[in-house]
Amino acid sequence: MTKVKSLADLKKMKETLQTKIDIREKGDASESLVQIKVAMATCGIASGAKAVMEFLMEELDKRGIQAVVTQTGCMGYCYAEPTIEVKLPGKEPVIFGYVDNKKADDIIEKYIKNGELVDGIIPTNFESIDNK
Amino acid sequence: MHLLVCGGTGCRASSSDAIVESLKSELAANGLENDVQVIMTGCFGFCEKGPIVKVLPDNTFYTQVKPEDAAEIVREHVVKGRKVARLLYTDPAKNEHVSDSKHMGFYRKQIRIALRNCGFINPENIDEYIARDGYQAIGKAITEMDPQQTIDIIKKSGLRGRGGGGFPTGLKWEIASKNKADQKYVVCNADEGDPGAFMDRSILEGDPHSVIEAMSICGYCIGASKGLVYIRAEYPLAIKRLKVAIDQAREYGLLGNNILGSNFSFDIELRYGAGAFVCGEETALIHSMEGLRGEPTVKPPFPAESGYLGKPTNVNNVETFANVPVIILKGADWYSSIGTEKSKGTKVFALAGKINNVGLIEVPMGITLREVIFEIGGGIKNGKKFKAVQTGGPSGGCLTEKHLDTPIDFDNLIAAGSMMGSGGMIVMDEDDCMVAVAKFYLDFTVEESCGKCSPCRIGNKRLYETLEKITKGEGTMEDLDRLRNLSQVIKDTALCGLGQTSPNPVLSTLDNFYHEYLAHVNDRKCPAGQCKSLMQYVIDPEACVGCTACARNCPVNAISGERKKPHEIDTAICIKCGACIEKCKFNAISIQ
Amino acid sequence: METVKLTIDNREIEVPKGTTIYKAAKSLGIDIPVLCYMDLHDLKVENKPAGCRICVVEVEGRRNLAPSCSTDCMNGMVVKTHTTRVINARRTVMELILSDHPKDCLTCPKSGHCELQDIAVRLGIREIPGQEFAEMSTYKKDFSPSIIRDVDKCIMCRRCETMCNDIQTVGALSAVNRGFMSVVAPAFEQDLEKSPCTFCGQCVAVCPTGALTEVDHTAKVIRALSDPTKTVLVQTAPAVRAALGEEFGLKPGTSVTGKMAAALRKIGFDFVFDTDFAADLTIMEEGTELLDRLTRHLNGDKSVRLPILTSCCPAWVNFFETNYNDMLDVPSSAKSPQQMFGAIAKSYFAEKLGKKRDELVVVSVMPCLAKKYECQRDEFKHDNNPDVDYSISTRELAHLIKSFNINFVDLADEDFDRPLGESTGAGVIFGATGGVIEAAVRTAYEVQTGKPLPKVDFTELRGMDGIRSATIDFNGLPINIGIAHGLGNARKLLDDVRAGKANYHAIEIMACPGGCIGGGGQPLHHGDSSIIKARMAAIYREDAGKTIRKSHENPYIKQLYEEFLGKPMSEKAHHLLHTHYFKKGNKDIFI
Amino acid sequence: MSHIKVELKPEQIAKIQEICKSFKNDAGELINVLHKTQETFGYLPAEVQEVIAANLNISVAKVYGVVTFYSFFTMLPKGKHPISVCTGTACYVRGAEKVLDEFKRVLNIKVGETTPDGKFSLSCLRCVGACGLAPVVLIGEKVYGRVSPDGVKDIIKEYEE
Repeated sequence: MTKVKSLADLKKMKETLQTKIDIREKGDASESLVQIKVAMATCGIASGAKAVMEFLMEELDKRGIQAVVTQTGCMGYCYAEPTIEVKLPGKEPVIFGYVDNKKADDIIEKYIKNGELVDGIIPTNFESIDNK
Repeated sequence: MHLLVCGGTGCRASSSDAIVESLKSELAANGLENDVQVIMTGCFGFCEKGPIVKVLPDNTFYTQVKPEDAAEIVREHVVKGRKVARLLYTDPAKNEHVSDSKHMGFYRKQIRIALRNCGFINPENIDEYIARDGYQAIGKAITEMDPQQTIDIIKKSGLRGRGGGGFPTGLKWEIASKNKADQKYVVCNADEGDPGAFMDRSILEGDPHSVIEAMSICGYCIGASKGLVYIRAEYPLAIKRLKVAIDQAREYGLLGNNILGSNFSFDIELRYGAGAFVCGEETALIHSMEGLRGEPTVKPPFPAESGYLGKPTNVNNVETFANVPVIILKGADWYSSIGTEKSKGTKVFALAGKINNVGLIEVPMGITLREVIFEIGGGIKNGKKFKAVQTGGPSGGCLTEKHLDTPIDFDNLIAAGSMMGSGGMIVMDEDDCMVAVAKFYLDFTVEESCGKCSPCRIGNKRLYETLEKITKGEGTMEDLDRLRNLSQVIKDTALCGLGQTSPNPVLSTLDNFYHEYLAHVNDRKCPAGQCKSLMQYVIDPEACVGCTACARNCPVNAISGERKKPHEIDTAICIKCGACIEKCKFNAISIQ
Repeated sequence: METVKLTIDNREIEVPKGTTIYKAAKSLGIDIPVLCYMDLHDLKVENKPAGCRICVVEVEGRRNLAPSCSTDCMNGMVVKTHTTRVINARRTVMELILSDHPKDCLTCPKSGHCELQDIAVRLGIREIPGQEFAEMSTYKKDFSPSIIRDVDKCIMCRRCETMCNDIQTVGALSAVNRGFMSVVAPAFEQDLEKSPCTFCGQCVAVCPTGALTEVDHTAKVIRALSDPTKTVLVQTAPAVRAALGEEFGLKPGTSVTGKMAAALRKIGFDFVFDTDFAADLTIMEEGTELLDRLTRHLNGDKSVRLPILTSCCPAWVNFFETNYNDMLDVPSSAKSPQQMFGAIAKSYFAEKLGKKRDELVVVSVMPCLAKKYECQRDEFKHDNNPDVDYSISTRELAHLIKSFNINFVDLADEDFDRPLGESTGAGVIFGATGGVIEAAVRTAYEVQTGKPLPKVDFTELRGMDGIRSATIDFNGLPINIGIAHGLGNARKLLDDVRAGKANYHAIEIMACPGGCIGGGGQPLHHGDSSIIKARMAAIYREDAGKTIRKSHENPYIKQLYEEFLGKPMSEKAHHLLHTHYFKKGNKDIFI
Repeated sequence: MSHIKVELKPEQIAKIQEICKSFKNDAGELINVLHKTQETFGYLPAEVQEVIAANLNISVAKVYGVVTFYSFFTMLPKGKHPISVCTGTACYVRGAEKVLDEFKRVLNIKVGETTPDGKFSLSCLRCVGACGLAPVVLIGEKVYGRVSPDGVKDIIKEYEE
């Protein structure tokens, strides 16, 4: 390992290293971050949930959105796989169905960035959003 | 996904090493070894519920995990994303699972500054420390500030020594910086000897780099190029992690010559304690580092003038140092916004005793004992009644009900007859005899007195003997007067901090629990039922069914009786061990 | 000089910065009691562990009481030395110390001279509360040939530790154990005899209590005196006469040679002789040895080791046998005066009396405790009969005089018996540091040069500096002399010699600070070095008052050589007056 | 401090010399030397202290003074299975004293002693930091948590072949 030669070096190094423990920083501050859960049971994976999850992680990072993407088991909406749950800070979680990469892109741009609702919200949860 | 496993001494004692291994092999069995990291961290603090496994990013906090639970965690949580409910913490008040530690009563009121990285990073990996802004404080100090400016930040932050005395840290550094010498030393006191306090060990085990960084900051401020950590030999894990950390820091050029391209050089060596509580006193510590008996000497001269090898030396304890890098980075104003007027920041306490949540906590100064004991600590074990809380270890005192709403800080604790000490906090319930508690602490002091000055060497022995006399039911009212006078004289005349505070447990119990002393002396009774000499085990013939369980379990065969007929205890033989009471299913045996 | 102003007991005082409260108070006539504190000013040693806490005082604004012995005066300080708080604390601490101290004062060898007793009296301690259930720290008693350690009486003042380590660098004693059981002891709490102890007795000399005392032989002496089959001879060392008077209330520095001789005769010694005679004899032998070695050295004999070291001091002999046993051929082989006296008494004088050696009992009165050990050494015995039977200290002689109902102060002066009681001024000055070498120079000069000395007093060899050196002109031949007193100083000098850094021809070493006048068997000076200086002055006064001041002019010495020994270093002299040294300790096998 | 007599073999002396040398025979390193030596020999008998003193050029009395000051150093060999009962405050209030009494009773030795067969030695220590498991007992490196007097016999049984 190279020696750290200056404060600037150190700061640069920090930037690189930070991603390694990002997941923990975010977990610790989960309340203030966007939390996305991807249903990754057999049904989800079969419908391409894994690709969606990778897309989400990559894109969120690219677009500078601090978010925690985790996998979860079957949410019980197998008919609408892949399903994801998005929880914005201070709001109730919303579940989206039939998420592919394009839909995921929509969700990021519209819901996550601006709070606008997009198609495909699974209704049971819609109410909870309404109540708010 | 990251799985953090507590690698503190307490959790390791409950085989957290094996948990790490099991988790790793389970992950490998599921082909996930590259996707999921298992990291052993420092102490999470919640020792009562250890071993702890934390799953990130969803911040799930598993308690009392056994190696055999690893399979389920991997299978259910990691693979399927389902939390393993039976391993979650149960809120005793609401009787429901809490998965995120932030919502647990134990953590809710904590602010973790000194412990900021404990249970968060892998202490054996410098990269993780750097990722958490590690070594930026020393970088900032040496590239952007001169020593006095750095000292000014510490002064302004209001940080006071966490080792017991509460001396302002910045002022201490300033004095050492002003004494001119060809060589100066920075010493980290890691000889934590207070029985029941283990925060320093936890910090060294969980975040050794923060101490290393702070020591070099101190070196920069006072003009020292050498640091020494005086650490208890009984802390093998902390020693190991510290050594690893020092090696890594050297490798990165964060210790050694010309740190970060500056002309500041600093390196650290370890010195081992060998089991002497008095070596927590700084002059004794210095003598011990010089290869001598750890006997304190009169101050002045203070170590800042003449310390290790006669050179100006600055001694701070581990927790004090752990606060320093954050203060430099976040600023004095940020730090001084936490805490009370004269005690800034947070304090780590080792919460133990008859309390539900034993563990290590870090709370802002000014929090009340009630919040600590009943909210963080989760109240008294087994629903018993709170009687006292002992703070400050053998140097502190026993506080009672009436002190529960006192905001905790250096000055309030002293005013209440106790002290902050290193931060031990032992909770006692109605079953604890306060005379016996005072005796317990004096037993410790007698054993740990260095023997140099007569009040401590002989006086504490006499205090102990008098307390013993009282717990045997042979005390007199003169003994109580004598206890008080002797205690005051010892406080007034002993050479060092150990002796000057050793009578505190006696004085505070005399002040707050005088009625218990009176009961022992006048009624020959121990109200808490703890003093053996004042108890008799008696079998109620009405309740005894003659099951013989007690007789079979009596280690000294003091119980006799025919089968199915009431038994009897021969009090002359009985050693009052209590085995019979535990075995009796009919509540027929009582203590009188 | 920077000064500070303060108030002590409502009196203002200005003292140099760095003055302790204790000393400032003393200059005001306020006598704060001290126990562990000891100031050996001339040795530049201050023992102030601040451990006893008897000397505490109240300082306004300070949380606790301050130990006055080790707290420096500060500007504006307000000190009170006798408030209720101070007096209560002082008394309570004293009660504590006494609660862990045996109560056998009446039979304690230190009774009457005990500093602990003095303070107990002064503070008016009348009872020790809680004594009935107070545990005492007890230890094994240790009886060595010279010193008795009864450390149940140790109060951890650490004075002995300071003397043994810092001054003498003997390293026999250290604080051991911790807490209530801590005490000063040799390694492994073994007996002193198994330690590197030299029996110099400096620990005994400073012990404030009865923890360290000498082995008392007075009873044996009394028994010998009452045995009609024995002829009892006594010899008294030079330093004894300069200090004995102190035990009878005379001013330090009062020479009591005549009274002492009278007292010894009253006690019933058959012959009252003087070790000074043997000191003159020592000069004859040692001086000759010096000249012999010197001449051979100057003639290019490489087998000769220089410098020659004096060997009169038995503690010093023990010290080099332990610490410099690679250099055992360096010290003079001459026996000490005590042993020379014994050897001559039990041969030459016994012949004169027509008695067998076991019919004689030789008693020595010495300022020294190591002499007790020395006279028991096997090489100083003949058929198990020692040349010197009993060695008693100056303090023991005082006890003896008192128990024989002798009013010492009023005694008329008497003289020693002949022949072994005649001495010169050279013999007398053996008692002070530098004296042996001065005496040797007086003789060696005249023997070597064949000329009379231009002046007898070599003031350049005198004084209290720990290490001194001087070059004496032996008629064109410069002789380099080194002097050390105190074993720590001896060590420094010897280390230089061992390293080849020192260029001395002769070195005098005395184990005790000041020489024999400061010996471990002398009346206790409690660290007051003005007493040692007064004794030194008395020694030189006595020398100046003598008509004969050079050993080789002592007529009885001449007679001894003529009648019995032949000449110095003769075979007979070698047999009777010289010895050899042994390796002690096992240090060398490990390094 | 009670102690036993041993005779050192030349290679043992050499080992101690080596340890001293690794600390530059510096008297200031005495405590480190003692640690290292005790780690090697298990205890510090008088003869070992003598060698250390000679090599560091300090008096044996000083070495002994240091050895007896620090509770970590011992002049007696420990048992094959050293038992340490934590008597820190947290353990004390959760009943460590009773556990200790039971060990003393069952093994029939006092604190600081070793059973005649050399199998067990008993000592107290102050806080291993496993206060959550109080009362705690260590046997060798193994930690036993939440020990009750009842459980003492079973624990000892584990070590009896």
